[in-house]
Order: sequence, then structure tokens, then C-alpha cells
Amino acid sequence: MTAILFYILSAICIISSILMIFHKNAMYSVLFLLICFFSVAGLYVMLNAQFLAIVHIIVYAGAIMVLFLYVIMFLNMSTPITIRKSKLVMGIAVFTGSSLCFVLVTALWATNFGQNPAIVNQDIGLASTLGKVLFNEFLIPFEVSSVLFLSSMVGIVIFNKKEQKDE
Amino acid sequence: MNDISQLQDQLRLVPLEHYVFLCILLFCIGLTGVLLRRNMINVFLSIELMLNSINLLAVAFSVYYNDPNAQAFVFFIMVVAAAEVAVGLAMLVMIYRNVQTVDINALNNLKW
Amino acid sequence: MQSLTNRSKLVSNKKMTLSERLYIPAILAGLRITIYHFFKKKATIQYPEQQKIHSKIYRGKHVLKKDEQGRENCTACGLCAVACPAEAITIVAAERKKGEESLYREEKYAAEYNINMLRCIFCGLCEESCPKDAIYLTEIVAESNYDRNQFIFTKDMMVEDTETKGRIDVSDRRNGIRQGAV
Amino acid sequence: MEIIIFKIFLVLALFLLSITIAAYSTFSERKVAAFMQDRIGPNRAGPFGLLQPLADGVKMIMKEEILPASSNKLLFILGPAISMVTALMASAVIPWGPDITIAGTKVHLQVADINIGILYIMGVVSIGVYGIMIGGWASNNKFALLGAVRASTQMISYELAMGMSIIAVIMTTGSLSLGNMVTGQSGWHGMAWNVVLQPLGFLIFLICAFAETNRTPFDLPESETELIGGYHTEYSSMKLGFYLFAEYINMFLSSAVISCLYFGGYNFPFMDIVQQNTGEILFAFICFLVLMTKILFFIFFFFWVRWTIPRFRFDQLMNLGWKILLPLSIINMLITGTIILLNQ
Repeated sequence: MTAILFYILSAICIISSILMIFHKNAMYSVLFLLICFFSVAGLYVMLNAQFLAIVHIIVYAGAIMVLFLYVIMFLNMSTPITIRKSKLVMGIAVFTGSSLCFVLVTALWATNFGQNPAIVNQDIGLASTLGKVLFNEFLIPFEVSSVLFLSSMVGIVIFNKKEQKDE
Repeated sequence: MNDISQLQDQLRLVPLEHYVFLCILLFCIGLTGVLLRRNMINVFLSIELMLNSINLLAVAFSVYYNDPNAQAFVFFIMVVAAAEVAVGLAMLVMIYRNVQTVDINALNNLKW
Repeated sequence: MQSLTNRSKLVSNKKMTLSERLYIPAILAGLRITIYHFFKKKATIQYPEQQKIHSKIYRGKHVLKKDEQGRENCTACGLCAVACPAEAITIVAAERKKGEESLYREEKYAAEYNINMLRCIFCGLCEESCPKDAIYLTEIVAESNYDRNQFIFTKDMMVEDTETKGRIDVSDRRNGIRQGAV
Repeated sequence: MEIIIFKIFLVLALFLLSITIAAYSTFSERKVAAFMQDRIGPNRAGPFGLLQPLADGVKMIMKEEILPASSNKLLFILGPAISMVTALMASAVIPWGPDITIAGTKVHLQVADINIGILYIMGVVSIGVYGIMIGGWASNNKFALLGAVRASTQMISYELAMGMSIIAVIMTTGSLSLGNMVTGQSGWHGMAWNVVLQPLGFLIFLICAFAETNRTPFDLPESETELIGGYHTEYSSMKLGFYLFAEYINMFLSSAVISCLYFGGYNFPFMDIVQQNTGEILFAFICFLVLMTKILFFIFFFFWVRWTIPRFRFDQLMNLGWKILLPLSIINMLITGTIILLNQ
């Protein structure tokens, strides 16, 4: 049952992401990626990482994708770009992607990832476990990431400030 | 709902390899998207997909190897992704204001 | 500049105090006012069941009066049409034939008497201008309709019915107008 | 097995409750509006107009369904559907009463007692903006688009302050589960409500709840006067009904969350005395009634504010969200943290 669910979710994930990269309309691309993200969240839940799943939804679906939609709406960019890349470039792009996929899969095909753990630690995905890890071992990266946020915020404000006309 | 037997079931029935292959596939789809598309928005979306495949991989490894550290990394990837998207989209809006297009091929002023 | 009335106010752009900038006291005051109105007596009148009592000189739909013998008072003199500020009244006059003495009081009568109710403003000037006591505004509310043409009230819609429905009492109006005329 | 049946029953009951409350919210909103304007309000359909929601529903269904020719058909239909689904989804984690025993096991009177309940609500609320955005965009109408853009901006901006004020509550209770949050407020004869501990946080959360549900004074996305209805300008028939319904369900839900987070959920003064003197089922029922009373009061409060405060201007809204509420909520968080640290 759970295994079937995994395969269904990963199929949704792959199909929607393929549709995402091939769809001409940027609006639809965003929505397909959204479907992909939801199925990824479903996979997180299946791995018992509920906290991460919900944070994933809040951050990706609730904030990042909304920003994308917002920009698309704001700039009216949903009309597809008419001049397309040449067939050759497209072919090369698809070839590159699939060859990288081929290389990675063949490289990892024979790899033994070791035995699954005998005792499953159910508490790994809990907020308290993650909180302890984050605030003990990764305290400095955590604080640095907040600085990263602040700096990106400042950067955005400077970016979109109206330029002073001083001619 | 998500009790321990179910999790054990899944870990037994779905080998870690499958997660790895899924993530490889997603990553490569994202890469193809970056190379394929000319619309800057789509390029950004593909990058998000690539970051996500890494996230999924990290979570899968953390559960299969019983290590919460990997999930902490996922947080940092999310933070970076959020910051990246915010700055990137701000840049995109700026570019659109200046050259009236989001076609990456239009940005060839630095091309030698 | 000298203001024409003494009601004008100078616009003041004074800085708001802290409590004003918090807005919370103002919002609470607003909430108090609305909840006070919540418990206040309602002003609604449930129309078909309850009807508002009109004043005695309420001006509604017109009536063309008849005298005691059931003859129409109107002589189609046209004073009402002239007095009407909205030009709502149209009259076509006709001469009384032999044998019609029981219908019309004088030798001349109104063959057509139309009032366009979409134009009428119910000012009552027709009533005041009438030398023959022929037209009065009653307390009946002029009914609404979906069709514009239906709003041109013809004579047969306004002439008083002496037989079946009985006379429309306008004595109050007569008195009221007399009092008002003083 | 019994527990699963009980949960299914609970889901159904919750669904019906949400729909009924939303339907009667539309009616009581009109009634409250009328009362506050010295009128009587709808009273023709049924006794006291109680069948008015039914009449409205029938009207909505019978109306002609218009799909604008230039709209994006699929997304146009998807928009209201997403709004409705996300509105109905969020009530799954609200605890409706204390635990009761069914077939020998203790059962939470809650559809899903997940340990990250409050985050679940945040997540669902953050998805809710898609319904509005997609619908507004798919209408292919500039007013709808403006409404959608406004809605998304407003929701993203106010979600931040909302999350920050929730974090202060999480710090005081030490749990992300709504069930634990409610039981945590049961001290002092059921009067240890968070509103006493977090008055500033409560105020911020309340304002953000108004903004998240697009209610006046934050109803800029659907302002009738300037945007002729905003994101649902092009909608008609039951699709419009879904949007309106979703707004009322969201209102019901945010009232429930406010009561659970800040007003002790189903706790009430001297509840331990009542608990000793009543049976388990009866006690659970009383608790449920208490929670419903709180929720209904907050729904009434939503109406009350709507007929008191005029709509904000958009720059005022942004200023309030980013320059006032966000710093205030961070300060609130800091104060809470300091007090917790000092008490240790």
C-alpha cells in the first residue's frame, strides 16, 4: 500500500515536472511545478518528516510560487515568447539532460546504499528533534541564514527603488 | 495515521535506490528545463525543481540512515532558495523594466 | 477671504497625538456607536402589512371630481396644463352634445385628459389652479409599472366613480388647501 | 475500527457544520448590518427570514453560468474550487472538545491530531491565496487581475506578522499541536487564557485574521466601489457562490483558531467543577457549546467591525503590515522570550 503510494506520487511528480518544462505558458508552468511540490510534500509525509513537509508547503507553495505568480501577473508575461530556440539547441538541451541522467543512474545502479536500519527512529521528523539539531549543532549557520535573508531583503529594496533622476 | 509500522513498511518496500533515482530524474528534468527554456521565469522554476530534488534526497537519506542532520540541511536549502527567488525575481522585474522582455537571449550586451 | 456663510472650517493639519495615532481608542469608540445602534429601535416600516400614515395634505394620484349629480366638473379650460411646471398634463377639449347633460356639467368638457405620471412631480399646482374644483390630488399612491406607456394616466383612470366604489372624499384637501392658502 | 468510523462521522459533521455556519453567516451578516443601520434586514423567507440562506443558495444555483469568452476556462473553474477546498480543509486540526472514550480507547474530538497543527493551518491558509490569484488571473479582466494582485500582496504581507504572533503563543505553550495549546490553557479553573498572557500578540493576530479573510477594513481585493468586485468580477452563479462561501468559511475558521489560540478553546471558567458533576459525553457537549459560543462571538465581531471601520487605502495597508505589525510582533516575540527565560 505505502509502496504503491510512493510510486504514484513520484509518477505525478515526474510527469508534472516534465509538463512544467515543456509548457509554453509560464502560468501553467508555475501551476505544474506547484503540483510537483505538493507530491514532494506527500513524499515527505510518507517519510514521516511531517514538519518538513508542512514547512515545504508554507515556504514553496505559500511564498515562493506566489511570488512567481505575482511577477507573472504583474508583468503580464503569460504570453509565450514567440521566437523559439532552434531545433538543434533544443535537441542538445534534451540530450544533455538525459545523458546526465543516464550517467548518474548507471553510476549509482550498482551502488549498495547499505542495509535499511533495523530500528526506525520515528522522532526524526518531529519539530523538537529538528529544533534541537538546528539550535545546537547548526546555530551559527542558522544565524548566518537570517543575515542572508536580511541582506536579500535589503538588496531587493535597493533593486526596486526608483532611480533618482539627476540629469 | 503515520504510525511506526507504516513507516517501517515503506522503508522495507521502497528501497533507498528508488528515492535516489527519482531525485536524479527530477534533477535532470530541472537541468533540461534550464537549458531548454528562454523565458527567465521558466529557468527560475527549473532551478527550484533542482533544489527540490536535492531536498527530497536529503530527507530520504536522513530517514533511511537515522540522522536528523540532513533534515536541518534541508532547512538551509529552503532558506537559500527563498532568498534566491526573492532576489532573482526582483532582478527579473528590473530587467523587464529596462529591456521589456524576459527572454534570456535578449540579454547579450556583455556578449563578446 | 470673507466666507459667505459662517459654517466654513479651516483645514487643520496638526500632528496627531500618540493615542490618536494608535487608532485603538477611536476604533473602540466607533464600535461603541455601532453596537448602540444595534440595540436601538428600528425605523423600518413593513410596507404591505404596516403602512405609514400620510398627512392630510399628502399629494398622491389625481382624481377628476364629479358634482352631486354625477357630472364631470372639468370644462377643459386648460389652466391646469398651463400651471403644470412639469408639463405633464395634456387636454383635448370637446363640445357637449345634446343628451350629454347628465355627463358633463358645462358646455365644454375634456374629451381626453392625460397626465404623464413619469413627468408629474405631485406639486399640486393643477389643483390650486383649477377654477371648477375638478382636479384633486388624493392620498392614493400612484402605482408602479413595468411599461412606460402605462404611466400616461388617461381620463378613465382618474375620473371619480360615483356608483360602485363611491366618491373619493377630498374635503380634507379642500380645507387643508384653504388653511394653507392663508 | 470504531475510531475510524467515529473520525469519518466527525469529518462529515464538521463539513456540515462549516457549510451551515457559512450559510447562516451570510444571513446573519445581513441581519447584523441591518440592525447596526437601524433597519430590520431580511425577514420574508420563512420565520424571521431564517430560510434566506436557502433562498440565496437556490438563487445562486439557478442563475445563468457565464464563462467569459476570453477567459482561461480550466483555471477559471479551478479558482473557486481551490478556494472552497482550502477553506474546508483547515478545520481538520481544530479541537472541538475534550477527549472522550469510544470502545475503550480515548479519542480526541478532533479530525487529525497532528503534532504540527498550527503549522498545518498556516500552510492551508497560505495555499488559499491560489484560489483568488488563479481565479482573478483567469478572468482576463483588469479589475479581476488587480484584485488578485492585491489579494496576494496582502496575504503574503500579513502572513508574516501572523506567523510571528503565533510563534509567541507556541513559545508560551511549548507545542505546535492545537490540542496541546488548548489543554495548556486549562489552568486557573479554565481561565488561563493566552489573551491575558499575550494581549499584543492577540491584537496582531486579530488584525492579521481580518486581512487573511479579506474582510473589511482589509477587503481591498474585492472592493466594490473601486474594483467592481475585484477578483470575482467575472464570476457568476455557483462559482461566485463558492468564492463568497469560502470567505465565510474562512471567517468561521479564523474565529475558531482565535478562540483556540487566545481564548482557551473549549475551556471555560470553573470547568473542573462542571467536569466532576457531569458525565463524559455531556461534558464534551458543554465544552463544544462553549467553543461554539466563542466562535460565534468572533464571527459577530467580524460583522461588527465591518460596519464600523471604513476600508484602508492600499499604501496604508502595506504600511500597517510591514512597518507596524511586523516590528510589533517581533517585539512581542522578544518580550515573550525574555519572560520565559527569566522564569526558568
